[in-house]
Amino acid sequence: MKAAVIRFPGSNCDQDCFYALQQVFGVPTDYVWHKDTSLAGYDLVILPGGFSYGDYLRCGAIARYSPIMKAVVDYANNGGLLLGICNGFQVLTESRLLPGALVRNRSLHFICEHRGLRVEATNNPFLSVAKVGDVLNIPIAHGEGNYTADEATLDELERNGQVLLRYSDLEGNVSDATNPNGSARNIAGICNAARNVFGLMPHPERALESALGSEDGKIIFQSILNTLGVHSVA
Amino acid sequence: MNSAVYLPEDPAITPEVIAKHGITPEEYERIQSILGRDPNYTELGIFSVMWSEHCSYKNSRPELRKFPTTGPTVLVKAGEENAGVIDVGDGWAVAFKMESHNHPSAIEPFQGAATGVGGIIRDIFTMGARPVFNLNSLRFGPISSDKEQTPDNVRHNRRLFSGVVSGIAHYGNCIGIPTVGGEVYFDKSYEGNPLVNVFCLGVLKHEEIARGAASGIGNPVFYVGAETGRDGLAGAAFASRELTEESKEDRPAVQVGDPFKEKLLMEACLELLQTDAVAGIQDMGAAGLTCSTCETASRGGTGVEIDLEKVPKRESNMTPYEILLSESQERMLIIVKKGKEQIVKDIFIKWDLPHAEVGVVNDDGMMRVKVGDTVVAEIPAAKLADEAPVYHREVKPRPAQKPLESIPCCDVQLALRKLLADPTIASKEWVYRQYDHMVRLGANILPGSDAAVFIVREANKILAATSDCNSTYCELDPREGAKVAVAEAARNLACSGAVPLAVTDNLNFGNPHKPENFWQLRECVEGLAEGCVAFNTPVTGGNVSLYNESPIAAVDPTPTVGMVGIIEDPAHVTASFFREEGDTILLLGELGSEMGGSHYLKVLYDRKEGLPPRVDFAKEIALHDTLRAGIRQGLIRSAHDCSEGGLGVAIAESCIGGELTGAHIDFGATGLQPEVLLYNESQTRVVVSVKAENVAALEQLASEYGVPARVIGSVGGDTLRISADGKVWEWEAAHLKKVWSGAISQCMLDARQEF
Amino acid sequence: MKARVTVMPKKSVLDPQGVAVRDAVAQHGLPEVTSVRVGKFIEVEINGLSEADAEAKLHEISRELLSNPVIEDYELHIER
Amino acid sequence: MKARVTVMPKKSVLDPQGVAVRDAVAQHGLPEVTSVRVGKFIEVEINGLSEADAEAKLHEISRELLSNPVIEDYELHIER
Ligand SMILES: Nc1ncnc2c1ncn2[C@@H]1O[C@H](COP(=O)(O)OP(=O)(O)O)[C@@H](O)[C@H]1O
Ligand SMILES: [Mg+2]
Repeated sequence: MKAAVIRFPGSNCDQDCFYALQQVFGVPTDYVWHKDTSLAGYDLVILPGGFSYGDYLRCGAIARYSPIMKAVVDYANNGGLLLGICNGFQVLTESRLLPGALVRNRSLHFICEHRGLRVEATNNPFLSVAKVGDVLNIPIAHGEGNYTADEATLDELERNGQVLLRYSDLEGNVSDATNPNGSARNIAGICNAARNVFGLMPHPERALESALGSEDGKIIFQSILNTLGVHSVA
Repeated sequence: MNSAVYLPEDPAITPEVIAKHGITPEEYERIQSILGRDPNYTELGIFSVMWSEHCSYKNSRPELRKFPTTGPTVLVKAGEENAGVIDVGDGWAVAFKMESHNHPSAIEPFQGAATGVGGIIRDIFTMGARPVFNLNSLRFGPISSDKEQTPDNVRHNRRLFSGVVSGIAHYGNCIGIPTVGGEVYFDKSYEGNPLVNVFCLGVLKHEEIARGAASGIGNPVFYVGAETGRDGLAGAAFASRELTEESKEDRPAVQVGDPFKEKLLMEACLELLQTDAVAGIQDMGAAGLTCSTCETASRGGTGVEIDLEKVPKRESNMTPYEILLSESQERMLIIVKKGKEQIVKDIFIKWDLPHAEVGVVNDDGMMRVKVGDTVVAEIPAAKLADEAPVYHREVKPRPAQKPLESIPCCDVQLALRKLLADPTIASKEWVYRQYDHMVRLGANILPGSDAAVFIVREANKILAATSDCNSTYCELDPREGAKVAVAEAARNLACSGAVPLAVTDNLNFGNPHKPENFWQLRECVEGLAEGCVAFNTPVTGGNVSLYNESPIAAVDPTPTVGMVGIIEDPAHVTASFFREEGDTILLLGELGSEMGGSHYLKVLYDRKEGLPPRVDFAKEIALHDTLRAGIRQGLIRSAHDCSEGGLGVAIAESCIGGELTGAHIDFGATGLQPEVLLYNESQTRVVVSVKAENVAALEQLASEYGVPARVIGSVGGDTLRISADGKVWEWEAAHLKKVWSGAISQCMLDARQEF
Repeated sequence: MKARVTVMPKKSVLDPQGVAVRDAVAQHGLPEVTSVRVGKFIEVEINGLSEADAEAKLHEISRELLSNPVIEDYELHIER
Repeated sequence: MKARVTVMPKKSVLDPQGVAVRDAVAQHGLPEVTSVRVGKFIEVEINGLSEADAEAKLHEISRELLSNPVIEDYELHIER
């Protein structure tokens, strides 16, 4: 298999995602420049975190119109596995590949810390090796991760099992106190109806070894690799 | 050749104009003799910034020569280039440096701090190093108030604090360089004149070291990065004056940072440096285009000629004076090898960055500035860059502090809570939670421990870094205080399992024309130098910031020390928090008794007095060697040094800083007044925890190094319980944690936020 | 030619900045404040395009780029 | 009573957001754009205060809270 990490100007978790795939999981990985126009031959595409175009205007708003995004949309519409992390999630909502939007944290502060995430659904390629109710310890680092959508959209997401992760404590309790940023219904990550596009604010690539405080991010990468039928080394 | 024109639209050079540029009559004569004529207005401006303290170190240079700067690991020495470079083994090296942005932050905290971060990052990637982490050392006036009504000054301090932290977060987070550690102090002396010192470390291979010299006659000179505007006109000169009420008025346009542009610039420059197209590279920091052209020419022993018509500009009708002195951010000067211009253009086009060929390296030693065919400035580059006047300022010692006569008694129980709730001691989570400290997958020990520990992936090295300075001690005895700053930094590294490598420093002092201020500077420099020799940590560079005065007085002398060390084995990485119930707690070092300059006196009695603690370097080194040996042998599970608030605070922090736990401590009979026992700040002491079965081995090890070691208790329970001399005190651990972790956010609830 | 685009959070959408600013304003001696909403004000200058052409184009850009219709509304004013 | 406060970066001060948006607008089919500046638009609703009292107070709040006078200018409009 082959993976692609898209580099927008201002992406800054691109190297971390590359390291995760190539070094930790042994997956052949390419950087794909935002001015490129093709994603032919890739089995997994990651939109990494960072501040694409400085996050000016709105996070992800300008990146949405990068030349590569047409290829990203086609790739997703053809069922390709697409993972948007943090700023990548924001690009996905701005591109309407995922519903809703991400607005300022209710504290107005950037927040960087480890967080509990309760697994809400596993019938998807991104959490297939987890169990519903499992709690993943994965860090967040964002200023605008406050997920918002209208009630009808939220209800539909819930009904379809598209809410994949919710902010919780490490025991799996979900409440306002475990909500770091004000996200509607504590939502930390969602997928599309076809279940091939996953956006999440937390950074699984930062939770791949105990020296960094957690290995729980492996669950997500491992699920993806299993789905693709790859037996990785990690 | 003496041909620079006098532009009719320029103001005439009168004594007032000269004085307004901060140039003394003697300095003016020196300018005349260098030029062999009167300078024109543009040239006067050039001299004024190049000969400001900020660029020339004219007041501090003789003092800086006292620092040790050499050693087997030093690849690039202090002062040689934009930052020093230190060997870390296997062909890898690190470049690091600290820089201040005090005055800009006083005027506009958010942008002032942000552009400070941008500046130090440019210094590092200019060396060819990829920046991998940042630290910051911040000082403000008090942010807590007991009264119902928050006084205006406290409100203002909070606003500065909040703005500075947001600014650092804004820039560092956006560019994707983790901010992994630092320090924050609150003290009245910083009211109106906060200190914002920022540190950046980058990594590179030995052969990748880039130079800032304009070498190769005929090589083209490129300008890359942001367009030039009228930003921060003559900011270097501004930084070299006292802050007054008027300085708010005569402020030039505040520089606004664009971390997005800097990210692109950094990637483009690092990509370019991987080619062989670059002969020299220099960032445009203070004094912008002026400083970068004459410094590169001076280092290369060449001249540089540039045409201002070709400089990318943001605003129209800018005069040569304005273009040359502008401090617009995110710009670099690159000397390109002739024939390789296309490589440069291709890379900057790829990254969508402005770039222009603006000049050429020549052999006549002149910095020549033209507008089209008209020469608007022509100055011998080496003389401008290196022959700034040097002043040996008058010094006048301040009367020595008297030893304290007695220590007031208090409610010991309450005192610990008050100390933990003091913003200087309290958890800095409110701060570092706003910084992305995890990007680049390096944060091995998260902020909150004694030193930051960072895995540098590209080099497969583990580094530890810390910044320290107890300025209260420096105020009471600048020499001893500076020695403590170095010792504390080295101790923080040792606690983490690291061997110190080198130091960068930031000297923050008041107006050097006041002999007492200059005495403080000299004493601190000599103290730092002594410490750096003792710990074998050469000074690789730093920054001097003078004129830090509020309307009332100079800031407390603050020689901030940034120290970097290396940890050989991942298994040696050690944090400062207790880890497991049942572990035995030992104190390495004496019980101590020095209360001068202590936080106890400051927080509880508002007294800043007495003789600060003395450090004995031989004992200190023995302690660090014991710590490292104990860590290597797998004996020590946590190590936390005693600093502000003494043993009481150190033990409490070890309980509440990580996984919450209690501890039972019994000092037995000490004969000390309880306040002294718990809150004295004698140096050279560390609280460690070990598995019960390893106690004897550690005691044996300590005795080999001649370090006192005493078992003082064990980890566990819900309370911190301390007994000594027949008395017992007990605190609920969870409550202490609440007090300590919530103190700063409590103060900041009603602070104005950036939105 | 000059155009001004105001982009405001939709009434139905949470506006964390607005809430924070309202609280700050109330604290700052104006307790009578009932609501604050914070949006963007964007000034665009254009050269060498007929007003009619520009207007259509600007509506498109306001809708597709300058605002996010999921959470925001925009208003366009062209200065004549 | 309703007030609108427009807060814009001062002309002489760099507006990096404006530059980024200008480039994006140019790419988005409007190459004729020459400049963009991005500021804030703040709508404040107030209840039970005389207009005269509110106006003075609003000026103070605009200056001290809603804008940063070092780098921004504000304009206040009160809706009558
Ligand atoms: N401005 C800051 N930015 C990031 N981390 C900080 C900052 N200030 C303090 N910290 C972190 O908080 C912890 C405690 O700092 P400090 O009290 O200065 O420690 P010490 O007394 O051991 O030097 C350290 O890990 C430090 O890195
Ligand atoms: Mg310490």
